[in-house]
Amino acid sequence: MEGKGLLKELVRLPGGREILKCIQCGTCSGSCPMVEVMDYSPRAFFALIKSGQIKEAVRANTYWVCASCYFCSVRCPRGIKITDIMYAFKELSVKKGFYPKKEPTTKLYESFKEVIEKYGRLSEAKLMQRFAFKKPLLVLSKARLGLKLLLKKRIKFRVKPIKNIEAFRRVIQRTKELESVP
Amino acid sequence: MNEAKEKFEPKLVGFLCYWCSYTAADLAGISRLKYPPNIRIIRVMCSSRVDPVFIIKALLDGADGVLVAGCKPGDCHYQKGNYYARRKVALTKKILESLGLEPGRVMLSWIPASEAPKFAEVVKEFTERVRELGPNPIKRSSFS
Amino acid sequence: MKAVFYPGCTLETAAGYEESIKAVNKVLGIDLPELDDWNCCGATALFSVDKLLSLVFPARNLAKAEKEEAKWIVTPCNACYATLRKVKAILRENEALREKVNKALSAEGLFYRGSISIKHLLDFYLQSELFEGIKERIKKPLNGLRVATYYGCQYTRPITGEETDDPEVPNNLDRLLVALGAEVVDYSMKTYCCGAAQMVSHEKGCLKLINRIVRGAIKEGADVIVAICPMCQFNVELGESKLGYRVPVLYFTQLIGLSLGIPKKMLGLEKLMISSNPLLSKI
Amino acid sequence: MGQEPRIGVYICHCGINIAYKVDVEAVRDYASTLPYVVVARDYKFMCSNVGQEMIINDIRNYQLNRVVVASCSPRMHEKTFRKACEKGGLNPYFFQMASIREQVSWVHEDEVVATEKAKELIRAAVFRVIHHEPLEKRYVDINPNVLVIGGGIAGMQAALEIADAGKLVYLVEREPSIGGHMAKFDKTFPTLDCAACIMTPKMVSVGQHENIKLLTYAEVESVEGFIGNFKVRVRKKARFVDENKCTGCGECAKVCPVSLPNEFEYGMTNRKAIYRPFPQAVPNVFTITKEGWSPCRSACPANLNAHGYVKLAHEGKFEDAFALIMESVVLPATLGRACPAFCERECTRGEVGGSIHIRLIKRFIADWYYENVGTKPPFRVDELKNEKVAVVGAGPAGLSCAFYLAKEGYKVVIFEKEAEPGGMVRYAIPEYRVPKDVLAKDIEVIRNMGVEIKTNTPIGPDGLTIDELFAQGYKAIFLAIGAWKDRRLNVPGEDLDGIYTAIDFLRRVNSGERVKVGNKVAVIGGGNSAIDAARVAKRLGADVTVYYRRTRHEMPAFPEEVEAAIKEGIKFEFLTTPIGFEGNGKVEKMELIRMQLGEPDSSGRRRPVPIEGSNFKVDVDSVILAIGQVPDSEVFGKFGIKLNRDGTVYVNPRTLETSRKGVFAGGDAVTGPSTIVEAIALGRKAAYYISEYLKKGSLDDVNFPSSLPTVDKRRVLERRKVEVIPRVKIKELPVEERISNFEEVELLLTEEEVKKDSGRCLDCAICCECKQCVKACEAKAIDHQQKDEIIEIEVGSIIVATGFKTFDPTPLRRYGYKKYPEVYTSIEFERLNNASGPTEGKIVMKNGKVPESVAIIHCVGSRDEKYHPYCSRVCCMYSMKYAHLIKEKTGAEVYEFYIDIRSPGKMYEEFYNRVQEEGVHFIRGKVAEVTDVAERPEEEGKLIVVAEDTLTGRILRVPVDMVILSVALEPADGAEELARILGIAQDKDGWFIELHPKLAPVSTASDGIFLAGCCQGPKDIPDTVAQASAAAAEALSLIMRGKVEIESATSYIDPEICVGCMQCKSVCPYSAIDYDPSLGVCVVNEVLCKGCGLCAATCPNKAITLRHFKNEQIFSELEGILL
Repeated sequence: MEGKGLLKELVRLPGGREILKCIQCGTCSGSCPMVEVMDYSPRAFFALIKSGQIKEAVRANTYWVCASCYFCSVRCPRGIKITDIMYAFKELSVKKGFYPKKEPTTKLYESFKEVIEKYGRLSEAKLMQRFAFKKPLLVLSKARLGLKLLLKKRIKFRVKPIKNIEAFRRVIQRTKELESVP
Repeated sequence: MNEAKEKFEPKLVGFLCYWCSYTAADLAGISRLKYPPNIRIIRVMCSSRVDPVFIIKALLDGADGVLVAGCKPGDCHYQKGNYYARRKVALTKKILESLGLEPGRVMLSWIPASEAPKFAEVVKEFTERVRELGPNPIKRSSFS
Repeated sequence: MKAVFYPGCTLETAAGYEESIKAVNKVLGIDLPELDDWNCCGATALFSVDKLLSLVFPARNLAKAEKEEAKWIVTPCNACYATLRKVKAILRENEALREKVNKALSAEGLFYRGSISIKHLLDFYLQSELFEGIKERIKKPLNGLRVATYYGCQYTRPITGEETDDPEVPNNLDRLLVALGAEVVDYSMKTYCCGAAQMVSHEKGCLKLINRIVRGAIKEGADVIVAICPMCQFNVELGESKLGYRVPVLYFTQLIGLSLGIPKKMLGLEKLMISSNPLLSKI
Repeated sequence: MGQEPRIGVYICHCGINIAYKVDVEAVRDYASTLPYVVVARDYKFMCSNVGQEMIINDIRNYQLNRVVVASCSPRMHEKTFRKACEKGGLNPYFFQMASIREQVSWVHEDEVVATEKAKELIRAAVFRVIHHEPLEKRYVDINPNVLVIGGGIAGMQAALEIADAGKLVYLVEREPSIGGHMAKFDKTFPTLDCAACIMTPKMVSVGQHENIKLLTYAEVESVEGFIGNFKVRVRKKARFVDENKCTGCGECAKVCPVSLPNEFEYGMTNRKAIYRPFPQAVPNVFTITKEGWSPCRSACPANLNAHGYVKLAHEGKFEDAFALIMESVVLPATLGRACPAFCERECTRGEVGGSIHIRLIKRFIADWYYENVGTKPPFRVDELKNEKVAVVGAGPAGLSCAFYLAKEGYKVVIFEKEAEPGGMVRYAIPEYRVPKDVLAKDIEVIRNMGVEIKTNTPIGPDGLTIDELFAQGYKAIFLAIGAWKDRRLNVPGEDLDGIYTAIDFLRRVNSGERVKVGNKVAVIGGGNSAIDAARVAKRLGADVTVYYRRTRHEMPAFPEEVEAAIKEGIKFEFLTTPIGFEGNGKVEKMELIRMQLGEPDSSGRRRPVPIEGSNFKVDVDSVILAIGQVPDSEVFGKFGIKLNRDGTVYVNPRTLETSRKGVFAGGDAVTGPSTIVEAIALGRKAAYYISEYLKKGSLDDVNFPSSLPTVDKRRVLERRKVEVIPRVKIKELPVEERISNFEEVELLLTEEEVKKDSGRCLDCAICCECKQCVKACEAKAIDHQQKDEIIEIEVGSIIVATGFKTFDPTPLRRYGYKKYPEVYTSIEFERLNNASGPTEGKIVMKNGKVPESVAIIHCVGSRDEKYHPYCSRVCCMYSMKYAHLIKEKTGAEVYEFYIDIRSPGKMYEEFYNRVQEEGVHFIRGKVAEVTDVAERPEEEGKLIVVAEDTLTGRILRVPVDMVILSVALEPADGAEELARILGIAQDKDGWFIELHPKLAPVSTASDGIFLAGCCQGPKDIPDTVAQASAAAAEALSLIMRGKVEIESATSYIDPEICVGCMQCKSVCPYSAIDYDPSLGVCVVNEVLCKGCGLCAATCPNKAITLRHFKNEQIFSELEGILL
């Protein structure tokens, strides 16, 4: 996937053009709760893009670990909607399939999607079960907590799908069709 | 017809007083504000110079709308010319009605020298308003 | 003025949030029917992986609420609140997307007009008449209780124009608790992120966040941290137990309940992982 | 039209400014096809010499007689091209300009549309110029005086330049002193020379320069006229100090009891209500901050200055406080006990801890005075006069009137029918509220003022008559006979024994008579006398019930009195009224009927209506009727004094004159039963008018000194953070003790309590008019009556130098300004560091300790789209200046958090290097937040500055003791208003716009108005001063020219057509049109005509033409557009 081409695409993303306004002040990074687990801080991430190192940028986990607290967006002196751009990146990377394989969040989100598409609602239990297939160790480490919650009656294993699950699935189906047409 | 209305680009004449509104127009340029190109500005020293005859002549010659703009009440460079302008425009609107022309084709506005954005706003608003009204009937008839 | 309740998926497993809401509404005589057949809003996760679907899911709920002729859709969860607001904003700005979404919804015979407005449960209680109602019915004012108001990040953010409070230093919850007689501490971490879903994949990083959230409360000598969102409450409480803190984390509705003199059983306090007894004895 | 037009058209590219949107070649080709156009050209810069030469040559070579240039705005270059035409030998008015830059290329996106519009505008110009006519030039003389607005470094510099050139300068500064921001600085970058050393001498020479008229504490209100001749109105705000007399000694400030946050020190210290911003102020005079009257004072019927004496009491100056009280009221000790204290109801403190005990403080002051000073009046008689004045009635109104007349020096005699003076206070108010000896002292003071009181001397049938009084040489008479006649119920049995009227009852008790009331006493009524009667009866050992026909809500009695009554065990029966009394000889039973409230009556209270058949009877031993009183005034009716239907005396409400000349009236006699303080107020008012009457004989244009507007409580509470302080608790006699005797119920406040409670005063009006300053001022410079004055000045040019203000970072909550005490703005730090500042230049924290580490945060409010997108230009440099000073003075670690260091300027980069070498930490990263939540031990108790070091990508948490926010510069307050007044433009950020960024950097679009300093945009001191000199030069060159060419476009009236209707004459704003009776037509005086064209548009016969804006010229322009 060619960098320059992608940059054009990025700029076309909603709010994407704003990336070019960045003055690299670092307010975003200083405000970011997840910065410590990021390969590149949000600012550095933008720097990569502005300097054309797109491939390096998209390989970073930066946008995946964004917890979307929007602190950066609120504080950015250039008024850049950083969080939204992070979302755009996630979506793009899924579409293009170049997201960092080692990043567990991607798996978690996939499982999440599967669960709600199946039941219409989320169940932490089901989510964890599915997530377990993808990241067994990580989930195992949470077992003790699960037990504790169970004792507090705060886990339900049985989930019943929403009433109109059929209609709901139709909606999903229709959506997918709509997505396929550009 | 509807199509036509979509496309209709009204032709507007603006009589601007040199001290406030004309300056505001200049400032709009300096600040690179964008507004519809439909307006053509004619400079007068004071809005009070705008004789009802000017407005009527403009409409007879086929203008779709006429804007008269002067200093804010109290700020007239010639003390209170803008008050006279207000009366003259009001009077003109009456005449137009009797001629069967929409008075909405004439607009009076106070635009201080420092308020370029207001000038741009007024032009936008007025252009839209006249676009709604459609082409000046006199012109239409003269063409049919 | 009809309002429908949108619980969100996490409510039923949240520690006594649902119970306390029900109990409080009962005492206040509030009728807040649950939105029929609602579905998950998709939250942060879905937005990340599937744009259109992430618009359709929330839109379905909004459309359903509109169909029930509700004026407000009220949610107790920041994530739902943020997602619904955000989607509403996006669909307001972007006509093309709105059409697409409605095409999808038409599969279920639904249509989203955009007439509905979105309220967080906190703001719902703060409407003057309800707020007055609460004040009048206070039986056990929370005098002497020092509370840290933890709003979480998504109550005032992102900025879509529908928020009711300052994005960095909100005040609504403070107002409510002061009215209940509590002493609200000057808490610096009001809107600091708890790490949300990242708790699963990046626990270490998130515990750091929880640490400062709790320290901030302890520094001001707070007896309790008050949350307005299941995710926040869950993460902070969980984080505390991992970090070895013992500051109870209650839902604001549980405190309203206590001040209205509702027995703790009915407020689901026993479901908390950190016992609330110390502060109960303080009141 | 003269000879055949030959037109040259010139299209300017303006570099690319026009060319990038307008296809200039196409436009040129089009222009050449227009009628009479001989030559059409386009060129890069028509305004350049080459461009102008082009025109001049064409005029010669092609015998052009008309020229059109399509380029920028006529404001920009019309003059230039007219000159060119002139050089070419063409009358400059044969020129027309089309603005295709400001009106086309800069404002429209689409090239095609723009090009078309350009063509049309040029066509219009061509059509118009065809009809142009030659006009001869007109000049006006330049008024050589200059107005400079703003007394900062820019304004001072400009003023001095011009003044030194021998021209007169008016320098208007709205603050009390000139100096502006620079006067607040200690050192200046990059040279670190001391600002004061530069400023002080400059300020002094401005203050002393014979060519500079300094108008400080003044603001420009309006500007009229044109270049060369501006008429300016300046409002000189009242400073309540005579600038010429004040010596700046500062004695006044020492004694001023009011302190408030000092604006000059940004609230880091306090100043007094009378103040001088800083010691080196110019002019070196004091100013009083007076915001009106405090609510307490406005609330008082006598406008007694409660604020003033409360402050004095706080200072322990009880004697002065007593004097201040006596300036407005008499009987202070009485009022201190029996006044309803309207003041306390309005006290702003009421909302934050309970109102101040104003009444009790007054009581303390009076009691203290009588105990420690005695009963000598607190001030001397002004000067003795011969006239005698008679006062009838020694009640509060009479005593008050007498006292103030005596003070004026008149000989006053009071005629009192009773055995003792004091009126109702003496005879109707019970001992337990106002002990007799207290009243006696109050009256003693009045006697000592020289007032003679003749008791047992009624006026009327069994005494002197009004005429006799006049006959005895009294020049004026004041009637204060009060309202002593009790209303009656007019129901059966009202004359039985044991039925008293309240006044009669109270009078007898107060005269020491042992009145037998028996056991069960019924009091009828709900007014104060009803409550008094009830409480007295209670003290006579009776079981008392008050019957009132309305509800407690409507009771006219003072709530606190009712409270006390209830406490003392008095019962109340509401909505009942007696309809008859039974008993043989002596009353035994009372029949009552229940009432219900109906529609509101004239008094606004709901009228009670009887409920049929609700009658019932009660046993009573005696009944006291307290249903109101009226004046006992018939006799005066006989003396030819007009009375009202209710028996009150008719007076002129303004002057209190009765229908009979020389006779005045006041008190209850005029108002009906009222309060003591209202009576006293009328007494003083009467004294004023009587005195004026005796001096002038007529009162037509005499008016009682007017009051000041009341200060708005909201504003008071917003001024600064007010914490709630509860009022001092008052002690009362325990109920059981009270009801057994007539001891005073309310006990005194102690001196400590008085000082404590008065300390809670919020100084609503700021200046409390306690007059301590007047007393302290040897130079007699203080004048509390001073008013704003309007000064009209005429100048030829104006220099605007209104400077900037600093950005308030409070909205940027993340930096904790106002939350953490150790977070300062840059300007606050300037003061902190200033040798004459709050810490004498010591850089210390609020706790007095020296900081070990300081963080300086750049770009706070600058380069931020949410606040100011622009760079404020000076912050980097002053931040580094701070870094240097902090290192030098404290040796602390200094961290500069910057985005980009901007040090463009002579020796600036060098300064940057120097500071770097001094070991200052430069961290490239905008600070995300400042917090006090520690995560590591070393952070405990510090402020933690969180930012990304963008050069290493690391997130830093830097613990520091002090944080300085380098805040943005913004336009000064009122810039918008001034722009409107002057007709100059502001850019989107509010800075004033120069005519041209390169060619005319200090001129504005309004000829004769120039800019200097930061009002045009953020800049440092060197640039400011340079610009100021430039502006001065512009003004001077204008003056040197002596005259300036103005529009030759004037009106002309064609006598052939004019019918002399004179409508033009009536509308002309400059009265430039006269009627010539000999010809029966109107004529324009061209010297006065300013060419607005109003007359031309007005003339019904179209006899008037405005030159250069003639109808056919405008019409053809129209045709050109609409073709």
